[in-house]
Amino acid sequence: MRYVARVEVSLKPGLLDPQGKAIEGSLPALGWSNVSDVRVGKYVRLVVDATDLEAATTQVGDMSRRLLSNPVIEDAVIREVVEDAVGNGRA
Amino acid sequence: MRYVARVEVSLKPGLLDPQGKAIEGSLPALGWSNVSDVRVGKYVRLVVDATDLEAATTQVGDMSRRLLSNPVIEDAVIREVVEDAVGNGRA
Amino acid sequence: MNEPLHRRLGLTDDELESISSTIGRDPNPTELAMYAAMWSEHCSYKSSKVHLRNLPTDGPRVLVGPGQDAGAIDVGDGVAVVFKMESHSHPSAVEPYQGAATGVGGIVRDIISMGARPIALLDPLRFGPLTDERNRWLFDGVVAGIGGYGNCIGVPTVGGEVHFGAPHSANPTINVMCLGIAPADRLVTAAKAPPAGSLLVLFGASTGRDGIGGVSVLASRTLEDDAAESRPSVQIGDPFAGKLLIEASMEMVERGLLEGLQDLGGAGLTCAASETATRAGLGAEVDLDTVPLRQDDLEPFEILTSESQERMLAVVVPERMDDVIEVCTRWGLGAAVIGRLLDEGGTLDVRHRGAEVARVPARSLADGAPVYSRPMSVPLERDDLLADDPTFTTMTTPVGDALLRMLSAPNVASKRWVWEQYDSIVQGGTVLGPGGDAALVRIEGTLKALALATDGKGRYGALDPYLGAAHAVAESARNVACTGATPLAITNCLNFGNPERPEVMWQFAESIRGIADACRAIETPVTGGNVSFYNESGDSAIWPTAVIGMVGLIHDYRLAVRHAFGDGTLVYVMGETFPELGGSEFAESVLGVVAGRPPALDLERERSLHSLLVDSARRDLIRSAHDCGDGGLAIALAESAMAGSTGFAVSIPGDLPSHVALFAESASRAVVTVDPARASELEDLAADLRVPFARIGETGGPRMVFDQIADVTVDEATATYEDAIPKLMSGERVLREAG
Amino acid sequence: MTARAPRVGVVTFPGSLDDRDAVRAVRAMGGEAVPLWHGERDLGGADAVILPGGFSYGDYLRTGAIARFAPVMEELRAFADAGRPVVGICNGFQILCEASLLPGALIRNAGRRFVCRWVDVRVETSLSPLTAGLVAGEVLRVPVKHGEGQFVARGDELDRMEGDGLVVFRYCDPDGALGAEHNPNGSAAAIAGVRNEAGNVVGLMPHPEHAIDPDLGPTGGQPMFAALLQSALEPVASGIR
Ligand SMILES: Nc1ncnc2c1ncn2[C@@H]1O[C@H](COP(=O)(O)OP(=O)(O)O)[C@@H](O)[C@H]1O
Ligand SMILES: [Mg+2]
Repeated sequence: MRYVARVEVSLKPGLLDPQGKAIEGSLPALGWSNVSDVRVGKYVRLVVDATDLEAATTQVGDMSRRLLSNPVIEDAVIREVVEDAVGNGRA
Repeated sequence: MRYVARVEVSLKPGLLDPQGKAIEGSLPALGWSNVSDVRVGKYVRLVVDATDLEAATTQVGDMSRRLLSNPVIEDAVIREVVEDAVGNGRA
Repeated sequence: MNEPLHRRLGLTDDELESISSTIGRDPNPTELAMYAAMWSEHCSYKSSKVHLRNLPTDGPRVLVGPGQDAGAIDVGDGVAVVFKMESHSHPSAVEPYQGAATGVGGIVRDIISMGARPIALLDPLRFGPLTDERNRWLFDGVVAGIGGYGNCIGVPTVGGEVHFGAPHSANPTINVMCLGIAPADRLVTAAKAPPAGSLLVLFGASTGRDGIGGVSVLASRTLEDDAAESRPSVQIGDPFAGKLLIEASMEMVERGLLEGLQDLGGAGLTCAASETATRAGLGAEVDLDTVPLRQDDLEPFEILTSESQERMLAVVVPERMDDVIEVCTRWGLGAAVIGRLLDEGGTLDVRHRGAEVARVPARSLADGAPVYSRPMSVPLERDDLLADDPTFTTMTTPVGDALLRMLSAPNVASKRWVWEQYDSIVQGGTVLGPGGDAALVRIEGTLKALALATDGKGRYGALDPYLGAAHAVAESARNVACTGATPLAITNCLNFGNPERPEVMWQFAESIRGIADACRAIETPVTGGNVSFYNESGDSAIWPTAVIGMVGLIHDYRLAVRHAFGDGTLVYVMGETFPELGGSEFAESVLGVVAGRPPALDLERERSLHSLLVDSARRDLIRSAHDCGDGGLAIALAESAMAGSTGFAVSIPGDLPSHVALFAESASRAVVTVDPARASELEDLAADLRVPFARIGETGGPRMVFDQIADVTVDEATATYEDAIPKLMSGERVLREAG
Repeated sequence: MTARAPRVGVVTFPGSLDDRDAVRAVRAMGGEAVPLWHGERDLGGADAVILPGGFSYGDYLRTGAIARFAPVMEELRAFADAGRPVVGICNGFQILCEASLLPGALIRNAGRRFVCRWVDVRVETSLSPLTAGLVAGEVLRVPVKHGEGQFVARGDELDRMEGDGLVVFRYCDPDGALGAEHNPNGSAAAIAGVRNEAGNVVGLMPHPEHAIDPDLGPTGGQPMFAALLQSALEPVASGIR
C-alpha cells in the first residue's frame, strides 16, 4: 500500500529562529502589525510503501528522527499519514 | 482575539526540488528503499490578532500570497487557523 | 544526581575553595555559574597557560599580541592587520551546519571588536574518512555552514584546508580564521582606558536560552554519552544580523563613538562585562532587567552565561549615546544600556528585579582562574611507531599507479568541492583565491596584498608532536613565500584531547615547543590563537593538531607568483630530497600505514628557501612556484601541471629509489619554473642564498613524463584529482538536510 | 557626445554585499556612482540604477522576497516604467523577479549547493542596458556566486520569453556552445540573464562588477558596464519596444 506522509520539522522552542524573526520584522511595513510569534520550519512530504498504516507511520517516525531532522536542534512532528488516493503521491 | 495559523509553502509540481531529491537519494543507504516522491517545502506558523476567525483567515491568506510565497514557483496552503489556547502562540 | 552544584558546573573542590576565599564567603548559585563559565578550560586557558608563555610574541611589527580578542600587526601605510583563529569543533560534532556557521560568526566578531573590518576567512578542517556515512554528514554540513554564514555576511573565504584521518571521526576539528584591517591608529584596544561612568551598551540580537553553559559543558568536556545532556547548548546563527553588526560596529568605530568594544562569545555577558571592567581597571554594575530578552522567564544565571549569537558590548560615554542609538536603529539593531563602569572597588555588581544577585571582583572572574601545571608523559607506543619506518619498504606498485592513487586520496585530491561553496571574491580584493599555495588579498588603495595560508600536520603530529607543529609553521610560511610574500606573523589553533591525560599534555607541550622554535627561526611572532582541548571520546583522542594561520605581505601584488605551469619553461627543484617517507601521504594512501619518523626540519634552510622565493618574485624572475607538501615532489609537479593544463618532462637526479625520490616529503623544497633566458640568474641567486637546486626538466605538452618511471596525461590526472571528493560525496548519500 | 559622466545609482539594502563592488566598477569604468539607501524614496538623480548582489534580509524567506517591499522600490518601479535602465545583479535579479519587474523566478541550484566559479556567458541580444553595442553570440567570462540561481518560468512563459527575445545571457562554454556541464545551477534553457519587454530592465545571476580589474582575473564585466554607462545617457528607451 502507498501512504502519503507529511512531516513538519521546526527549531526547538527557545532557539532563535532567524527566518521567523526576519519575516516578523518585515510585516509592519507591509501593513500587518498584528502578527507575532512567527516561526519557520521545514515541511517534508513523501510517499512510503508499507503493509499498513501503522507500519507506514512507524517508518515515517523513524525517518523523521534519523534523517529529516537533527534532534539536537529540531523537533519533527508527523502531521498526517494517509492512504494514497490514485496519483496523489506524485509530486 | 489571537489566532494561530499554519501555512505550508511548497514548490510547484514539476519544478526540481534538490533537497527532496537529496533526501530521496540518501534513503536506500539507510535501509528505506520503499520511499518515493519526497518534496521539501517551508512551513510558517504565526499568531495573528483579529476580530474573528474569518478575518484572521482572510489576512493569513493575503499574507501567504503577497509575502510568504511566490506564486510563480510556489503553492501556499493554509493548513489551520485556530483560536490561540493560552500561550500556544508562544514560540 | 546529588553531586554538589559546583562539580556539576565543572568546578573542582579546590576551585570552589579559591572562589570562596576570594570573595570572603560562599558564592551563591548565580556567582558559581559565572565562575564556572569564566574558569572553564575554554575561557581561562588554565591547563595551557604555563606552556603558551613560551611562545615568541614580540616583533617590530606587532601592535597587539596575545591576550586581546585578536592580535594585530603593522603592515605600513598606517594599516593594521588584525587576525585570529578559533575552533568550533564541539558544537559542529552534534550539529555541523549551525556549529560551523556560529564558529564563523564568533571569529568575525573577535575581529570587529578590535575595530577592524573583516576582509578574509580561512577554514582548516579535519574529518574522519569519507567512507563513513556520519563523516560525510559532518563534512557536508560543516562546509555548508561555513559558506552559509561567510557568504551571507560578505566576507570572502579565500583559503583553508581539509584533511581526513580516522582519529577525527568522532571528533571533527573545525577551525576558522578571520583577518581584518583597520587604520592602525583606530584599533580598539586596552590602550584606551574608558572613564568611570561610561555606559555598557549591549547591541545586536536579544538574549535567549541558547548556548547556556556552552563553554563549560560543550567545549571543556569530552563528548561522551552525556552528549544528549549538553545538546541544548548548540546555538543557531543569524548571519543577516551578523552582517548588520559588522556595518553598525564599523560605523561606530569610524565615527569615534566608542571607548571600547567587546564581542560576546564563550561565557556571554559575564565574560564581556568582567573583561571590560578589568581592562579599564574599574568595577561595573549590570542591571539584568535592562537586557533585551527573547523569552521573559530567563534566570539571572542564564542571562549572564547565555551564548546567544550576534551580540556586542560597547563602552560609550553618555554624551555619545544618542549617536550610538541612531546608528543601531539605522541598521535595524536593538541596543540597550545595561550598566556602567564604576570607579570604586573593581567589583562586578549584578542586579535583577531590584535585588543584588552577584557581587564579585571582576578581575577574579577574568584573570583569577587557577593555572595548572598538569603532569606529562611520553605516550608508550611512540617508539614502536617511529621504528616502523615505511621509508625502507620495497615498492611493488608501479609509480604511475601510485601517483594516480595519491591524486585521488582525499587528503591530496582537489578541494574544489569545498571552496566552490564559498564566495571567495566578494569585497573585490581577492588577488589569489583558493586553489594555490596561499591566498592573496589586497589592501585597498595600495599595491600591497596580504598572503594567507593555514597548515597543520596531523600525521606528523601524531608521530612527533614537536616536529609536527614546527613543520606546520614552516609549511605555512613556505606557502606564503611561494606567492612572493614575506611571512610576518602567525595565529594558531591548538586542537588536542583531554589535558588531564599526561600523554595529551606532553603532546601539547611538545607542540608549543615546536611552534616556538620555528617561529623564532622564521621570525614570525605569535599574535594570538586558541586552544581546544577535550577533543576525544572514550580513550581515543584526535591527532594532536596544531593549526597555524600565517600572514605575509607582498609589496606589489602584480608581481605575485602562481603555482600553475606555463609552456616552455625550465623546471627546478629548490631544496634537497632525503629518504623521508615517515608519516607521509604515500605511506598512508599507498602502503596503508601511519608510522615512521617525520621528515627532519632545518629551519636555516627553510629561511633561505623563503628568501629565494621572495627575491625571485620581486625581480619577476620566476614563472611559477609551488611548495612540496603532502605527496612530495611528484604531487607538487602534478598540481602545477593540472593548474596550468600544461605537462612536463623531467628526469629525477640522484640515486634514491624512484618512489622515495618522488614521494618523500622532505621539508624546505619548492618546484620553480623559469624562462630559459633567465635560468642562470635564478641559479646564481640560489647559489648566493645557499639553496641547493636541481634543474630536472621542462614544461610543455599534454603529458606528465617522469623519465623511465611514469607517464600520465594531464587530463587523466586532472579527472582523477578533481573527481575524487565529488564522487565520495555523490549518490547524494548525505544524512539530514543542512540549512 | 556629452561630457557628463553617467550617474549610476547603487542601492544598499540591509544585507547587500556587492554594493561597494558595484560602486567601484562604475567608477573604474568612468561613471559617477551614487550610493542609494533602501529606506529612502529617492534615486539621487541617477541615470541608471543597479540593484547589487548579496543576501538582502538574509534571503531568509525567499531570495529578494522582503527587499521588494522596500520604500526605494516604489521609486524604482516608476523609474523602470519611465524606460530608464535598471540592472539587477544576483540578489538584485532575484529582487526584480519578486517585484515582477522581470519574468520568471530563481530557485535553489539544481546541485543543491552554493556555487562560486568563473563561467562563460553568451550574449543573446543587444537589446538591453548591459548588452547595447554587443553582438549576439559574443562570449564573456564572469563569475557566479549563489545558492539560488536556477532560473525557472512556466512553460508557456518560457516560450514567450524566447519568442520575444527576452533572454539576454546563457551559460555556455568558451566557444559559445551550450551544455549541461556549463550550466552552474540547472537554469532552464541555460538562462543566465533576462530583460523585460521594454528592454530597459535586465537581471543576471553572474557578477560583471567582479570582472572589471585585470589584476584580479578575466574582464568580461567591462563590456557590460561600458554598455550600461552608454545606455544611461541615452534618451529614454522607447524604440526597443
Ligand atoms: N576548507 C577549505 N576552504 C577553502 N579553501 C581550501 C580548503 N581546503 C583547501 N583549500 C584550498 O585548496 C588549496 C590546496 O590546499 P592544500 O592541499 O591544503 O594546500 P597545501 O598543501 O599547499 O597547504 C589551497 O589553496 C587551499 O586554500
Ligand atoms: Mg602548498
